[in-house]
Amino acid sequence: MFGSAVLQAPFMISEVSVLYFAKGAELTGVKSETVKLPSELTTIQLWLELEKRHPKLCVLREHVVLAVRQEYVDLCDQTVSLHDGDEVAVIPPLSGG
Amino acid sequence: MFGSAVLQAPFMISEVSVLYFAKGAELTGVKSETVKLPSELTTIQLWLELEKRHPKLCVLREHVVLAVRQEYVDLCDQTVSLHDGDEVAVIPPLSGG
Amino acid sequence: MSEDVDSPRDLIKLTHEKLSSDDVSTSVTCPSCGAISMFIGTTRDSFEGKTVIQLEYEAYIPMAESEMKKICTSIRAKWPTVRHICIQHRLGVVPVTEASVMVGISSPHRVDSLEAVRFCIDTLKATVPIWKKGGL
Amino acid sequence: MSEDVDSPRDLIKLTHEKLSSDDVSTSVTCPSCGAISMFIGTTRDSFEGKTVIQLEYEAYIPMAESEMKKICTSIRAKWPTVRHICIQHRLGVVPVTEASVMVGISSPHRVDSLEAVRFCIDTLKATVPIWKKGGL
Repeated sequence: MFGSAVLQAPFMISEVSVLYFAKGAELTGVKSETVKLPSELTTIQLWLELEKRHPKLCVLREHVVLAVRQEYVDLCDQTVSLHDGDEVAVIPPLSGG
Repeated sequence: MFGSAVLQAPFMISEVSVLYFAKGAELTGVKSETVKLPSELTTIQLWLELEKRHPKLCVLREHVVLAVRQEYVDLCDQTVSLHDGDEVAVIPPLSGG
Repeated sequence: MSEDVDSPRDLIKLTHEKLSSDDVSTSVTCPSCGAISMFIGTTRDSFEGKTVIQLEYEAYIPMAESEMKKICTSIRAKWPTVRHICIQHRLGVVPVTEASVMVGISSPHRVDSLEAVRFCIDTLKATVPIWKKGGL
Repeated sequence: MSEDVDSPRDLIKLTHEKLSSDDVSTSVTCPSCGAISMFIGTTRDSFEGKTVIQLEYEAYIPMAESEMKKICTSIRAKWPTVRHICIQHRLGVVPVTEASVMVGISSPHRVDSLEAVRFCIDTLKATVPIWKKGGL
């Protein structure tokens, strides 16, 4: 059995689903895609990885939050662990209601 | 032509409709009646005239307001003028809604 | 839509018929409003520890209507953006779970109609001559 | 009425169908409640000076549902007497005057449901991942 410290080692890669909505989908041209990402990274690093794939996303940088496994995370130094099959979503400013 | 001072002289009498609702109607046994009253009197005097006709109304004394020509008047020293055909209503505590 | 249809409406109704929330919301809907707030008062199955099967309401009808109109006037003074106001009160027997009163108010933005509905039902209970049978 | 039928309900719906205020008010009606407060958000004919014919909504559906459930949990912590909560949001095209969102909340007394509805719609707009098409 591997302990969780091993699973979250810095160089592990996870394959996650990234979902785009509203302006995010407009800018990337896709609603979802499968992306290989480091298994452990800060939320701002996670965002920069997505910007690297879709440079047009940069216009959202000041306005966006992410959701990891359907929970909000702000763009900051907070570390998140990603596992294969996890859902990451780019959440532009909400306008429901 | 008589001036209004003459019409409101202390000994003039007006014939008004008095309406009773809810607990007021229960206590008096009537929903409405025609009553001769002084044409000018305070609202507390007006109430006491009605209590004289229907002594059981006294249980409402601390809780009641009156309406004269469909406008509320508190029981107090305020003078009201009554004209023939005016509508006076006994308003027990409201419980609509 | 013609000017008449969309000008502010004060819709007041005292009725022995069952009330309908669809009727109320439809009556205050308008194209320039993004918000409709509503309050529905229903007969509860208990009051001060006693079981209730139904309530019976009576009103001093013409004065109740004029007091409801005064509430509309106050609402328009306090929340000038309010568009349509509908106040309905049922009279006679109202069984448990059925509505005795409905208020619906529309406004361009939600804060105004939300605040106005609360003011409306609070004021209605304090000023409109309507009674439950069997009270003081 | 059986215990199940009358135990507190959190009714959450995302749908492409037209919303109905009768459905919402009926779904939160209960014998022990004297108050139902509702909010209906409708498509307005203008936004920031521009004419609007219709709006189109999309949602991150599973997360929207879980955020709506969190709102229900918060409401029950803040207003423990609240009985039933119904939150519905329409998706896809919503023409002018039609409802994009409906909230209905019942409580024994009116203050709780009035306050809870306001909290509910404010929080929904701030936390539930739903978007109007064409926005930022």
